[in-house]
Parts: sequence; C-alpha cells; structure tokens
Amino acid sequence: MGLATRVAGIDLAGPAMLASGILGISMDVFRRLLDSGAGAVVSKSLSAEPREGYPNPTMAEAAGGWLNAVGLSNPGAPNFANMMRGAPGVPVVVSLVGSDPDEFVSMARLFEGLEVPAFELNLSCPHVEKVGLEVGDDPELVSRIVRSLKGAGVRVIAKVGLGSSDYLGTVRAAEDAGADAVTAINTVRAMSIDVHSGRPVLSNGFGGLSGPPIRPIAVRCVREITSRHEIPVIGCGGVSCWEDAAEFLLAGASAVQVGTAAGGNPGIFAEINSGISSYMERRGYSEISEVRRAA
Amino acid sequence: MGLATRVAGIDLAGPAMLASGILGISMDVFRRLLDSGAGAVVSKSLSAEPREGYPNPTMAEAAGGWLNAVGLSNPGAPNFANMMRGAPGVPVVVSLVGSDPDEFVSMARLFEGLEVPAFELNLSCPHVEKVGLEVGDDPELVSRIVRSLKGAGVRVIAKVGLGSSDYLGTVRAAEDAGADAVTAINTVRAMSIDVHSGRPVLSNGFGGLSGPPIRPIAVRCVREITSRHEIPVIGCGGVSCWEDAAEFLLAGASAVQVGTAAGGNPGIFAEINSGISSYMERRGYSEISEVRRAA
Amino acid sequence: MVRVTGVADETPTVRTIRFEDPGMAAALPGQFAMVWVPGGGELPMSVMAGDPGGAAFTVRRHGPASTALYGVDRGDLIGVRGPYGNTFDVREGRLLLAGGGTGMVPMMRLAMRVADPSRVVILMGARTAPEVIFERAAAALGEVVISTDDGSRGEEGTAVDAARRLLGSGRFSAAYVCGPEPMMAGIVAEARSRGVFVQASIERPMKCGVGICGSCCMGDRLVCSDGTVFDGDRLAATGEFGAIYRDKAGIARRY
Amino acid sequence: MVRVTGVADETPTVRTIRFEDPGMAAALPGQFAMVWVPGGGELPMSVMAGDPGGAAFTVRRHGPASTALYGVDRGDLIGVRGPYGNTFDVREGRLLLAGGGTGMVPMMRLAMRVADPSRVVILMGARTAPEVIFERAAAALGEVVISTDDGSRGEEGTAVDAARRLLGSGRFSAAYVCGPEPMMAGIVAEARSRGVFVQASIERPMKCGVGICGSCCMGDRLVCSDGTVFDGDRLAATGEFGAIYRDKAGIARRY
Repeated sequence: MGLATRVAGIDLAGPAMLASGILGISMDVFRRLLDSGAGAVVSKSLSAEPREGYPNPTMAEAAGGWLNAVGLSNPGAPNFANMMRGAPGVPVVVSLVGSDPDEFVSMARLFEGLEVPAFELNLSCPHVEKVGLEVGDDPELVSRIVRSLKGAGVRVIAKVGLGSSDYLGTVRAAEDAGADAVTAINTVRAMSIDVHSGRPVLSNGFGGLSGPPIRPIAVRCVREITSRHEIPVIGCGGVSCWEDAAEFLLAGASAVQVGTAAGGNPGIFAEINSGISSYMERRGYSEISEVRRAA
Repeated sequence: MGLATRVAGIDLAGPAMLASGILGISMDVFRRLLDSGAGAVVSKSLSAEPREGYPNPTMAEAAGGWLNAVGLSNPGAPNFANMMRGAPGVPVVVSLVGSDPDEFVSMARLFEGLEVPAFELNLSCPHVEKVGLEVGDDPELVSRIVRSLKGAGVRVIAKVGLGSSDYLGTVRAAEDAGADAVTAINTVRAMSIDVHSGRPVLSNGFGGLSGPPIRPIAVRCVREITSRHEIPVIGCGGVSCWEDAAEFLLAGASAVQVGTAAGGNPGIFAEINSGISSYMERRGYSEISEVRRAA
Repeated sequence: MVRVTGVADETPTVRTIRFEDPGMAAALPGQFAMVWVPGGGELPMSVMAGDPGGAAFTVRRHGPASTALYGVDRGDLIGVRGPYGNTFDVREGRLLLAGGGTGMVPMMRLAMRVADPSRVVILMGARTAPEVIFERAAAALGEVVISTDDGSRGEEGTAVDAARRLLGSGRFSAAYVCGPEPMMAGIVAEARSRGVFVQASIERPMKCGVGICGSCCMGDRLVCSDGTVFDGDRLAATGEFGAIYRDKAGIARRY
Repeated sequence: MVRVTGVADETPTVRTIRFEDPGMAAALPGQFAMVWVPGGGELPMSVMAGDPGGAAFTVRRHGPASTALYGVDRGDLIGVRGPYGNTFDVREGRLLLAGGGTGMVPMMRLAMRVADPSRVVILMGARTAPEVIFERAAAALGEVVISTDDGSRGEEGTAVDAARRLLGSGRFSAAYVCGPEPMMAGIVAEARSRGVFVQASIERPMKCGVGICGSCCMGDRLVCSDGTVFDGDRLAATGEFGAIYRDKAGIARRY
C-alpha cells in the first residue's frame, strides 16, 4: 500500500503537496515540510522582478477561513533560483506569475539545472492586476504561455481559479496547449468590510478567500474538470484534514495541495498521510489512484 | 431615524428582506415574517409549470453553511398567483425562473391586480439546467427578458450569481435593458462528497453553497457592482446578523436579503432591524442610505 | 456518518435500526434526525434513545427512502444530522400517550421521560394485530391499551375511537399523540372539546429539517423548527392541521 | 475591534495603549497580537496584561503602522487578533531578564509570572536615559539593572555588555531576552558560552501571525507559530539568528 504517486510526471512521496504562497520563501522551511511528509512543495509565485507586495493588513480571518491580499510579494525569480542553488537536495515546484510567454520562458530558464519537477503557472491570483486572473481569463494567452514553456522543455501545471470567464475554457486551453496538469482552484476573490470603521479589512480592499469556506467550490471544480477533461488535476482549496484530501481524490483529483491549513501546523502532511493510509487499508486499496476511481 | 427605505421603487419597512427559496410556499409564513420585521419577502422561484424538484437529500451542511440542490421545487406560477389571491394584504416580491422572454411575461401577467411590488428574475440558480445560470450567462438573453418585462410595465430585479461568464456583463445587460435593481448574489455552485460512501451528499451531485462561507464573495460582488454601476443593489449571501447586513450596506447595497440564517429563526429580521437602528443612532444617521454612503 | 449496530424486525414492514451516537442518544422525545442512506435518499426520523450512548430509528418501508433505510444491514454507515426540533411539555397528573404506527417512537420516549408508569396510559393504535409494535416495552412504562381497526387485537376501532373512550373517563390531565395526521387531528379535537391539554408531534415531508426550505409548513408554522411538538390550540389555529398538506411542488392539497 | 481605554506616554516616542479584552488579558508572556489601526496598517505587538480583563500594547513610533498605533486616542477602536505564539520555559533559581526598548514588554510579563522578586534581575537596556521605560514597575518585580549606550543612566554600555558582566557572576540558572535582534544574539551567545539556559522572544516582520505567510521565517522556523520564544540552541541552529533577515520581498539580507 503506497502513498507515493505520480502526477504529471512528478513523483510525489504522498498525495498532499504544499500549496503556493504558503510558507514559501525559506529553503529550510521547504526541507522541513518535505521531511514532515509533504509530497512536494510549491514556491510562492515568482515574478521577473522582486515584489514587496501590499502593506499590512494583508491577511484577515473571514468566514471560517482567511482572506488575503499579500500582493504577490516575492524575492523575484532570479533571487529564488539563487536560493535554490544554495540549498541543493530540496526539490521545489516553482510557481510563476507573469503576463506574457517570453516573461514566463525567461523565468523558467533561470532554473535550468536545478531540482524543479515542474512549473506551476499562477493564472488565477485574484488580487493583483495585469497578472493572475487577468491572464487566466484569456484562454488564448494561456495557450501561448503554455506552448512556449512546453517548447522550452519543462513540465507545466496550470493553476486556475474562478475569474470573469469560464475557468473551464482556461483548462481546455492549457490542456490543448500541452500542459501536464491543472491545479484547481486558487483563492476566490472576496472582500470583508469592518462595520465599525467602515473600511475593508485588507489594505488592498479586495483579496482572495481561502480555507474551509471554499472547499465545496473547489471540489465542484475538480469534479467538473475531471468529468470533462483527461488532464490530471491537483485539488486545492480548504484541505484541512485527511477526509478533505480524500474528498478531493474522490472528486477526481490525482493529488491535493494544502494551503491555509498548513499554517502553524507543518504536521498536517503527516496527519493526512496517516489518515489516507488507514482509509486505503480499510478499503483494500494499494494505490492512491484507486481512491479516485472509487467514486 | 428610519429603517424604512425604498429600493427600485419598492417600499421596504426595513433593510432586510427574505431571500428567495427560503420558507417560500405559505402565505401565512410570509405574513408572519413581515410581521416579524422583514422589509419584504421574496417567493420561491416560480416556473410556468409546477416542479417537484430533486429527491432528498437536497440540503446538507457544508463549510459552516449549507449546500442545496432543491431543484426549484415550486407550485408553479398559476398556483402561486391563486395562493396570493386567497391571502390579500401580503405583498410578495415574486421570483421567476424561465428560459425565454415570453415565458417570463406570461408568468408575470398571472399576477396582475395582486400585490407584487416587483419581480425578481432568478438568473443564477446553479443546479438546474437550461434555466438559472444558463440564462444569466447569456447577457443578450437577459437583456431581452428584462426588456420584455419592462414592456409589460412591471418592476424588475435581476438576481445574478457567479456562473461561467462575467456576472458583471449580466448586470450591465440588465441595467441597460431597464432593470430596476440587481440582487447579488445567488448561491455558489459547489459540491461535497462523503468520503465513507464515496457519494456526493446531494442527490443531484452539484448544488449551491449558501450561508456564512459565501459572504465575503457576495460583499465583493456588491462592491464591484456598485463601484461600476448606478443600478441599486440588494446584497445577498450569508447575512446572519446586523453586522453582516451593515457590511453589505457599507459595500454599497441599498438593502439586503437574508436566506439561510432565516432558517429556524424568523426573529432574525427584528434582530437586524434593532442592530442597524442602534448602529445608525451611534453614528447619527437618519436614513439607511447614509450607511451606504459612509464607506 | 454512524455505523448501524443492529437491525430488528418489529413487524413484516417495520424495522428498528440501532446505532451509536452520543448526540442522538441525548435526543429529547419528539426530536428527529435527518437520516441519509447513501444512494437511497434522506428522510426525517423520530429518534428513539435507550441504551447509554445508543439510539435507534423505527422505520416502516413505504417510499424509496424509507425502504432504503429499512434495508440497511448491521455494519452499514448512514448519515444522521440533528437532533432537531422541540419536545413535549410534560404535565402533572395522569397522561394519555397515543401512538399510531411508527408514531409510537416519540410516545415511548415520552413515557421513558415521565418514568412513572402509575400515571401513564399508552394507547397503541394499529390497523391490524401484526402491526402492533413495542407492546412489551410499553407495558413496563404504563398501562397499555391496544386498538386495531379490524379488532384482531385489543379494542376494535380506530385509535381516535379508543382515545374518545379513554378521555371520556375524565381522568386525564393531558394527552400526547403522534401518528398519521388524521388520527392526530381526531384525538386533538377530542381532547380540546373536553378541555384536556393536548400536544401532537407532527410528521410532514422535510428537506432541510432546520426551517430553511419551508416544505413542512403548516399555516404559519414550520414543523421542523417550530415543532415537531405543538399545542392543540396552535394546531387548530393553523387552519391546515389534519386538513391540508403540501405535495412535493408545494401545492396545498386536502387530505 | 476593541476600544482604547487609555493612552500613556512612556518616552517621547513610546506610548502604552490600554484596552479591555478578556482574550488578550489572558495572553502569556511572549505572546503577541496582530493589531490593526483602520486606515493605518497592521503590526504584531507583544501583549502586556495587567489589570483584570485589561491588556495593553507598548509601541514605539517608527514606521507607518507603529506611528498609526502610537497616534490612537482613548475611545478609538482598534482591531486585535490573537494572542498568538508560545511562551517562556520558566526555570528554577536566579533568572536574568534582559529587555531592550519595547522588548521590555514580554520581560515585564515574565517577571509578573515568576512573581518572586528575590530571584529576578531585570536588565533594562536603552540608548539613553529618556528611553528607559517601566523602571518603577520593574523595581517591584525584581532587582533592576539599567544600562545606557551613552551612560546617561545606569551603567554605560550596551545591554550585551551589562549581560556579560551579570552572567559572568555565575549566579544565573537561566536568561531571557527580548529586544533588537543583534542585542538578543549577543546575550544568547554570552549565555550559551557559559552554559546558561537562555531563551529569546523574537520580533520579525509578520503578515499573518499564524504561520501561513512565511514572512517571519528564520531558517526552518517560523517566529509566529514556532515562537516567538526559542531556546538559544535552536536559534543558533537556524544559522540566521542575529545575522540574516528578510526584506518585504522575502530576500535574505545581512543585518
């Protein structure tokens, strides 16, 4: 009975990966999470240049989950590539954010020779203009970006979310352009306003909702994608325990990503592995993929 | 200091209306809710013919809210018009669901002479095919439906939700066609799967998520609409207390609808009225509209 | 989800499904659960609690969901949510508890709560002898009176007839009833005409169980969240009790 | 949101903001809150608890958020979430508590918790006399030693110098420190070189406060959720303590 699985050509030690944007700027933290049972780790979304992001407040509790508008703060792809070079033996799925094919390709080239099993394209950040959802909402642009990266010979995961066009069109564009997998979904664009001050709780006003409130929406998207498309799907959105991970697998996901719930609890990966392992044992499954096929 | 307000030509005794689909098949229940402080009540979405809806389970708890796929069960517009005729003195905003302009107009005609301050068009039911979101995702069709109804001389509220196209396009179409107001948002398409049986928790598989988990998404939509459009907006999605109602008003809404939280608690309208009243008193406001303008 | 720990036949069409769940074991008389049989549907069920930590549903197979629940086996998992609803107002003095069919469940729970057999009369109504359930258990909780429509067991006649005779004795300070709505309506009317405090635990089709969907409305009341237990006066005020029900589309129909 | 009940100047640039909140009043020494000043930003603040039900933040104005918090008035509403983080491991014997600037807050809370002035030495480091805070309150909680960089009050020199002298006496079983990271690094190194158990409460830029954003990482540790309090040995193992911080973009920089 194995928790190890393979998605989009990426070998995962377990079905639960660290989602992008969580805990993602220290190679030492990545190593700790991989040692704790994470199947893989995904970096923060890297841009061509460093970004400071938005001022605090960038995160606030909302609806039993979290609302955030960190503003894609990141050290920039060149600095991150250097960080990886300085910490060999820590494979990282590198998340990239940008607005045109050349930008993505030149960022990807920075990681040549490093342990990057795949690049995850953030096509769905809901709170930064010109990148993220504005790219994902343009299937033709998505297609060109994916084709360019595939032409550069790297594995590509397209991370989609609920924007202002049909996200299934983005999935179709990514699949047709040769993407290896899809991650669904990103945070959902949302807002909270403090009634006492009359002000939005985030400095940016709008943010992305994550955690338990979006799980049923994410499960729906995974099911919608896997019932119409062949491309492997990595489920993301509110996974907080092994049952949640199993729910995504049953919806058709090949693996899951854990975001908000990994906050303050690096042990969650071991908890999920243990729960899924017992679940598989009770059901007589020997491979993760059997959970997916059981629904 | 008055809680009474006027939205889209509809006089509301208070800012909190009963949302469509909740408690909506008994005139006696409507009367009780109006007596309990509801500013107005909206019927279940009525179709041209009666609908039994989906078999149970049609509702399940999810993510701190509820997932439902009732399947638009309703007695049909003709039966409902008769119910209203038999219970004079109970004004009801009538929610309609259909797929073409003629169908909407002939349903609306059934209510001539009855106390129907407005018709709310359900353009956003996420779990029934051919009506609901499939209509709302087609701005041109929305435009024709609204124009036809306005031509018939009735007030029209367009209820929008997150479908597979830009909901703001639906809002624009409704506004341009002369709609009097917009209700935002409907439940959000979602799914839960029971890990023990491997089955979706609803008989229909997909359903709509309501309650606290969708509030930040709904607040965002209200803010997005009111920052781009002039049309009055009725905020709907997870309002559970006066602070939530105030949050929607601060986001730009002219009134709110209460759905899930009215379940088992008809007293919620009085609670919201009392809380908003104290809030207005503390701030020195004499009208609901001042809350909206304070943000 | 809870695991079924036992299944027992009560009659050829009625079974009791036992399971363990601390929340349901604490359900009050009259409270119900929404019970989901994966793949088979969901329905409201009155909760029988007995053994420490244990609870049970007694189900008669008729529609698809009840037949699915009737068909579960020991070891199966079923979904339960609740308990929902209110409970009875237990009065002093001598009490008549009248149950028809699986409407006996809340009456048994109520008799357990009263826990004073000397002041409890349990009237068990059934169409025919094989449909009488819980007889032995009831005998430990109060004086048992059985009526069958065909006279094959106990008094011949309806439960309403039997209740009329018992209430006519004038010995009762309160009556409680659960069963088919026409039966409840008859007994409530009998009690009210004699000035006897009466409550009924109503069964109506439900979708949500928590006052959202409105399926179970009776006049301006919701059975799930205002009830299931109502005073006779409130029931009479609805204008619908025993007279009007709503079909799946919500159309009001006469019984 | 909580309402500010009082504001008191500690120095020309440091103020204590009092408010009432049962959750924050129960914060342990070393725990912090994320404090939001509507329109002014949000920042992590060590929680001072004192009066029953009351709590306070002591803030030095430097950046936009701390200046906004410094500027609140009695009656204003501020947002607080938390308390977050762990607390100190209080050892037996004689304890050195060293605080620099507003790093005195957790040291004061710790001294209150030890509640035995006879075994507490409080070392208060400041650049210059007017920046010494909490002196009177500290005197009730232990023996007070003051050091100023310019010698305008107490010993002349850094807090690290003073701690070196005090630890050199060999009388301490443990040392606790909070203040600017270079100061903490110096004192932690002194204590470790002498085999004295030492803990530091770390301050790093934070966005979430709950281990999600990673802004506060130090090696493989997160200050918000693994700390704020770490043993000296753990700090040394990070390879970053006192040496490397991350800017807003997450780029590692040398102090």
